[in-house]
Amino acid sequence: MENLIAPLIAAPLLGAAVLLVGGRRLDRAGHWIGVVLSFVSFALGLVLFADLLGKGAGHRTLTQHLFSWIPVAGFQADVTFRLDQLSMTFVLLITGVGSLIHLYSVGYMAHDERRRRFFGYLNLFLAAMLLLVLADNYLLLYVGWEGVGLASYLLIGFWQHKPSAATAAKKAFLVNRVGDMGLSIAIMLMFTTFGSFAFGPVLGTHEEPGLVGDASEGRLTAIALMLLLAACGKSAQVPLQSWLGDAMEGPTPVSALIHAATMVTAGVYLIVRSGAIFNAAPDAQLAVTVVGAVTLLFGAIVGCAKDDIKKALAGSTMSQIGYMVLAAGLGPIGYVFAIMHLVTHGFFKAGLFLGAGSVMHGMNDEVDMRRYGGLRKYMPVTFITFGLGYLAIIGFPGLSGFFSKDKIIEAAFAKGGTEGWILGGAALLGAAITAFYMTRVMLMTFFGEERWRDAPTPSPAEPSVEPAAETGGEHTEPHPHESPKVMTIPMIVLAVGSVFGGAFFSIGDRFLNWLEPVTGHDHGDAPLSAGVITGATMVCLVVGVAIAWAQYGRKPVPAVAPRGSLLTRAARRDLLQDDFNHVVLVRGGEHLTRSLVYLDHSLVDGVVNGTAAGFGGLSGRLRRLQNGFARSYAVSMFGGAALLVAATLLMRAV
Amino acid sequence: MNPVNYLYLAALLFTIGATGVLIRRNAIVVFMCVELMLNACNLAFVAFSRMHGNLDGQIIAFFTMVVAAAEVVVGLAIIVSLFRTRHSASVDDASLMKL
Amino acid sequence: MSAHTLAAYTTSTGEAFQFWVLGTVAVIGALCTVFMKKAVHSALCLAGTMIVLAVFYLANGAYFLGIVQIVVYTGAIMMLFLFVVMLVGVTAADSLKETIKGQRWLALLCGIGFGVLLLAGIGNASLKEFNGTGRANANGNVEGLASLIFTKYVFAFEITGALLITAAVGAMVLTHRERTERAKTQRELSEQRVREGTYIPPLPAPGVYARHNAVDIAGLLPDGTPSELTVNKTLRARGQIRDVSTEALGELRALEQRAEERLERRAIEPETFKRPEEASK
Amino acid sequence: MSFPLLTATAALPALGAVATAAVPAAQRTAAKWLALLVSLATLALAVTVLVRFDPDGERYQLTENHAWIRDFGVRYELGVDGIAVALVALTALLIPFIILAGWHDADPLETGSRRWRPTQGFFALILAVEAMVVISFEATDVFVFYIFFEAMLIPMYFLIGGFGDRAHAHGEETAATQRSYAAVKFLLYNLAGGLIMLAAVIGLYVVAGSFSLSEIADARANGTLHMATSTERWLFLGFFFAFAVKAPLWPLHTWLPNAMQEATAPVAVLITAVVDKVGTFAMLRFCLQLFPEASKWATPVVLVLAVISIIYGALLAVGQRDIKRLVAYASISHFGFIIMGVFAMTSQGQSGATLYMVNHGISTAALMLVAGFLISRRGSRLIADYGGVQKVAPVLAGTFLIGGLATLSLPGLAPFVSEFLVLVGTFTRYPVIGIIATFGIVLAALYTLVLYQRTMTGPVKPEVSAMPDLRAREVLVVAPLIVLLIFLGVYPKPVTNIVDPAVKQTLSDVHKKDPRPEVEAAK
Repeated sequence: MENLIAPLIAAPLLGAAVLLVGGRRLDRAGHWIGVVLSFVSFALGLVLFADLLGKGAGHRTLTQHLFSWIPVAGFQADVTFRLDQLSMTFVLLITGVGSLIHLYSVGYMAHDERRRRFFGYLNLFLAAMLLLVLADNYLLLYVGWEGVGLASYLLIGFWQHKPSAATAAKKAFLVNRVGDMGLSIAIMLMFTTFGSFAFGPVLGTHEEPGLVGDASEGRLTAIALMLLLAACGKSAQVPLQSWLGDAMEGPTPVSALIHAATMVTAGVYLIVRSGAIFNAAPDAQLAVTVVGAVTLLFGAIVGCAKDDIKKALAGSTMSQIGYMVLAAGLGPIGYVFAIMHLVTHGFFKAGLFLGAGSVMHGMNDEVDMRRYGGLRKYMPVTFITFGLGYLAIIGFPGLSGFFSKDKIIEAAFAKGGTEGWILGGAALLGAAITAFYMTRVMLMTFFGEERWRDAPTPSPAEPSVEPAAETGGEHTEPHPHESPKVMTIPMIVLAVGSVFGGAFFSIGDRFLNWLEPVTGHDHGDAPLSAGVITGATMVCLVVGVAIAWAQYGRKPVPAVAPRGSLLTRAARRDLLQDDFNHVVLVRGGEHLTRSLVYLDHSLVDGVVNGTAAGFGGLSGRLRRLQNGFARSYAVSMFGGAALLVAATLLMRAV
Repeated sequence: MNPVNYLYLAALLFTIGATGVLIRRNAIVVFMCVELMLNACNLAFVAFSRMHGNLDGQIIAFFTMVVAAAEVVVGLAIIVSLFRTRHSASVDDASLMKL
Repeated sequence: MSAHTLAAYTTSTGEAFQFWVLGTVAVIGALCTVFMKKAVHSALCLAGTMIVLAVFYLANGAYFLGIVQIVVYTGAIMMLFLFVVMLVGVTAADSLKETIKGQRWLALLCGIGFGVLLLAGIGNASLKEFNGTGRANANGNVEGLASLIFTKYVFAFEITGALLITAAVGAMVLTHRERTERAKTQRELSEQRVREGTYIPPLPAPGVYARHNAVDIAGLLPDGTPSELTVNKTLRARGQIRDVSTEALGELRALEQRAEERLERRAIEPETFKRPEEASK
Repeated sequence: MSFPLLTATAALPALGAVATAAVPAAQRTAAKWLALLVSLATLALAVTVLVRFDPDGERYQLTENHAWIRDFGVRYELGVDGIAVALVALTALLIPFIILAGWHDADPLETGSRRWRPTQGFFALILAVEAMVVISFEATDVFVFYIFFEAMLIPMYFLIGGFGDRAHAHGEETAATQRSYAAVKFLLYNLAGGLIMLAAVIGLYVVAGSFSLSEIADARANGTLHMATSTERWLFLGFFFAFAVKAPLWPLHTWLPNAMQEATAPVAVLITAVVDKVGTFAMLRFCLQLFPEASKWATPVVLVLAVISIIYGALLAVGQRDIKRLVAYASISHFGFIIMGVFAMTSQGQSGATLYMVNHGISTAALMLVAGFLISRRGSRLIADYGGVQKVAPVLAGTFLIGGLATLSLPGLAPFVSEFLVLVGTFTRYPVIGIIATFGIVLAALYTLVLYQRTMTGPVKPEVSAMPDLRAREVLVVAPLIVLLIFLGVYPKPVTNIVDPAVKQTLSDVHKKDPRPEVEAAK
């Protein structure tokens, strides 16, 4: 049965290879190849899932050893796959949501002449992401880790003819590279500490502990912090979050799949997977929670200020992942809920993005929400699915977001102590803000008067992302319409998921029991009862919605963004953190390199050329002595003779 | 008087001759100075032969004269032909090999 | 002075006197050789020095060498020099002013340094033992030399002969100019002259239109200017031309004035034809 | 005695060079084909060597040993260990691609420019270089090695100085002057190194009384030959300097950018992928084997220099405006990694370094050759002159991207394996240096992606709008390299198997053991 793991990865990989190498002759059928192959791997995932369910809770781990990858002396890296409950969860999420989004893309990218390549990249991403979650050791995971980075680079920059897209792609890759640095250092540390970096030996299983126990806490903290750095890069956590907003330059399905549902959650996976290490390094855990909490608020605030619908959603993604990281930082109390929120978030956030894509599809690729409004009667399906996703994410009781997020807030309080209160408070506040900005998005898009009627041209401030906007200045009056079936069906499915997912998981602690063997779990002692917390959450939610309604529901929304308060303006610019990067890193780096280039030319090379010039000049001087007059030669001869005599006399004297 | 004085004289003449070689431009005069140097040497040789009481020194001086004669003959011939071609007997003009 | 007295460590006062007098002469001669402006004078000074040296040879008991010095050197070689000076030197009256920068100072420096060194060397050389040529010259200096030359140095001697022959032949080869093309006929020469625009008629004799008819006085042209053509080339080269044309010109001008006053007519401009020497230059 | 396989591997290209040069001027194409066939035949020979070589056998295999100059005890002594075999194979593998890529580089200009040397010379010189490189990999006699190590410079000099890019940004004249400047710089730099090495070689002979690597190494090992510490250090420095110039190591690197910038892309590949490897290889073989103590003594300094090279090269690559210069500085950074691996004195480090030599050869070849194709199309080396190429020539852009990704050592491509091994190997013994070097990863991504973005993406520049995509010949050049990159990235075992035993030997020469994991050490 474990032999099915490799095909699981191989299928999309094959697709990528075929589509990218195949050339133009595949242009017509290419996208369907991609879709089929992703569904194939989804099917394989389901089969394996069934197989796992058939086993006892303790033995739900399949490993498949393919071949020895890098065998050098003590350094043994194998290509081995490990399928346990955790990775199984991810496999289903990835392949499931992935397949849906493949399907959606067929419609969305219908008019792009490079659609074949797009699906090639998507398949490549699937393969890499599966490799990431199925790897049995950190080095192999690293391969997948960078693989998804590459795929995201290619997809963000898919419309390469746009400088903004190319830049965004580059930025994403670079920021991720910083994270990858953390990961590779972590691996090196593991190797020097444990002499291995495979999950089995290092982390151990729930019955027999791994090598982690033997290592010093300081060393473990170092490893954990490096892993956290990696997670920050991939999951767009502060301080490495800056790339996610720009990543919205990519086509919307990409934003849905990679930058909302799957890839950005890889960081959470890494932390949860390395739980054993984090459990042994409380300081690192604290750092994780802090990062999570900060990002949670950061993303939420940014989300409030953006008028670009995708960027607003990106902000929300950031903050939702903040929730997950926060939960993961709480240790065994939170691991399960982190993953659970990850899955539910995968549903509703993907749904929301697809909805946004569908809206843009119908709106001439307009992304500025101030140019939307009153769309609910033009695109009902989109409205409904998007609405359900909205309710889910703000944690409307009964929907999936409610369950998962509520659990996380409880867990945060349950951490105990002042930090418990702080974290819990942050989480609550985050819930309120979430409610606010999501409502804002909802209202600005689907309610209010139709601001697109008198929209002259796409505002230069928010350049629209999609390719049709490339057709220059002339702007046709948008006539909103519902998207084709191939796009709406995935949205519907995801909506269903986001409605019932949470309930399905939580009732009877299904998800908890499923994951517990891998991640371990313990109920922290919350200072407040679950009921109180839930109530508080509800209150926050209502407050948030109310404020949003007061601002965007009652009053008409101005078609041009008002100047706004200082905070708003800062938030529009990602809280100035990009400007910081620009000034410090980019400018500084440019100056550094420029001065270095100058130094290399003038100093290092100058020494060499200087020596050469010196010799040239010297020989020029010496040449003067040869003036061609026999008599001056005679003088030198005579002088020489005199010297000889002197020498002989001296010799005699001494 | 100490006959070593002959040697001093020889040295003096030799030096004078050498200096002459260096400062005169006229090839013929240069030649004369060379002859002067040779003669100085001869004087030294003769004085030596007297000191050592054998005639070898004189023999050497004799050979020197012969060689000097040959040298003068050839040298002057060279000067003449040089003068014919370049209408000048200045050693400074014979600098064709200068870059 | 006899051979026995020479054996003594110190020499006779007579020789001392002779040395100091003639030595001074020799040095002066050498210095003149170097510093005389004209090659001929240098040659003569050198000849003097050589004769002095010949005397010293004799004084040192090298009778044969002394004679040879006089005969060969001063007699043959120096005369050879003089011939060459005649062939060449007339135009080669070179100035003593130096053309190469710093050459003279360097030369003097080296010279003095070298001299001082030599003298010092001789000074502290231990030349105490001093056995004269008495025994060596016991049976005649010439015989002594001969016995050495034809025994010990015979090869060198033979080779010297070869050297001399070679030198003679070499000198001939160098100096003898092979005529490559046939000699020009009178006609061709005259035609060439015309073509080159050199002075065509025969050269005027010196002293024409002059107060004197001496060789070294240039004749005057109708306008009273002296014509160098009339003086021997060599004299010209040596610059040994006496010029009397100035007063002659003065008189001429006075005469012309008087002529004008009497005839009331303007002076005829002396027509200036192309000066031959200018043309030849 | 058996068939002298190693000699044949070197002799074949040498003869080929002579033959190619002898082809009459009229038959250009014939000369090209001849050169290509010879290089392929050499590849075949190299493969036989690879097959005949037994990783677990003797240290030096297929040895040949004949007296040469008896008076100095110079012996014509050849033999290969795992490292040498790998590099010989690499060389033999790359040359055909280089020849194929340079197919038209030496054709006479239509514009009757006299500066263009005849085709025969170009290919003959390339083969000559191959011969010399191969034999200097095989030589186990210091003197023989030295001779070819130096002789290599002559053909390289002519290759750099004689053949530049066809279309140059500013004028054939300036191009020629810059070329000759680069060539002379290359020659002088390497000669300087070589002379110092010569002194050291002589010194070694004086001390050891032999040139034979194995003899001296054995004598060192069993203590019959004892060197005074200072002597050993001086000799080590003499050798190391030459190799550091060749490698090149900061601050002796400045000849490389000029040379690679002015030479045609295939020649640039020849420099950085083949010739420079001799330097790093020689560090591993001669410095460490002959002077173990001195090597350990010098390790800290060398490591620092290596790290400087890594960061410095990467930073300068970021600052370049010229595509080829950029690649050159990237190579400097990579050589920093290799040297770091060699002197980390761990089996991961040194295996990684050896692997790195092979991978860097392939990846640079891929990137540089594609860059050459690009440059030959537009006739400019300046990054600023390009833009949006991806739109008009997708295949070219794709291969260029893959080459770039290899350069930034993306996991899944060959360079990643070696780079990570080097890093790990260094980290286990020198954590700080390892961490600093890791920054190189980020910088590598920076310069590669900036290059790709500026040239390939963005709006299409009018000058490149008519640019043709890769031709069949060019695809034939690049495709195998890319396949190789992917294969070695996924399954590097064939190489590591060959290399490891040799590395173990080298480690035992310097009396070093891998540090044990802390957990075990604690127990």
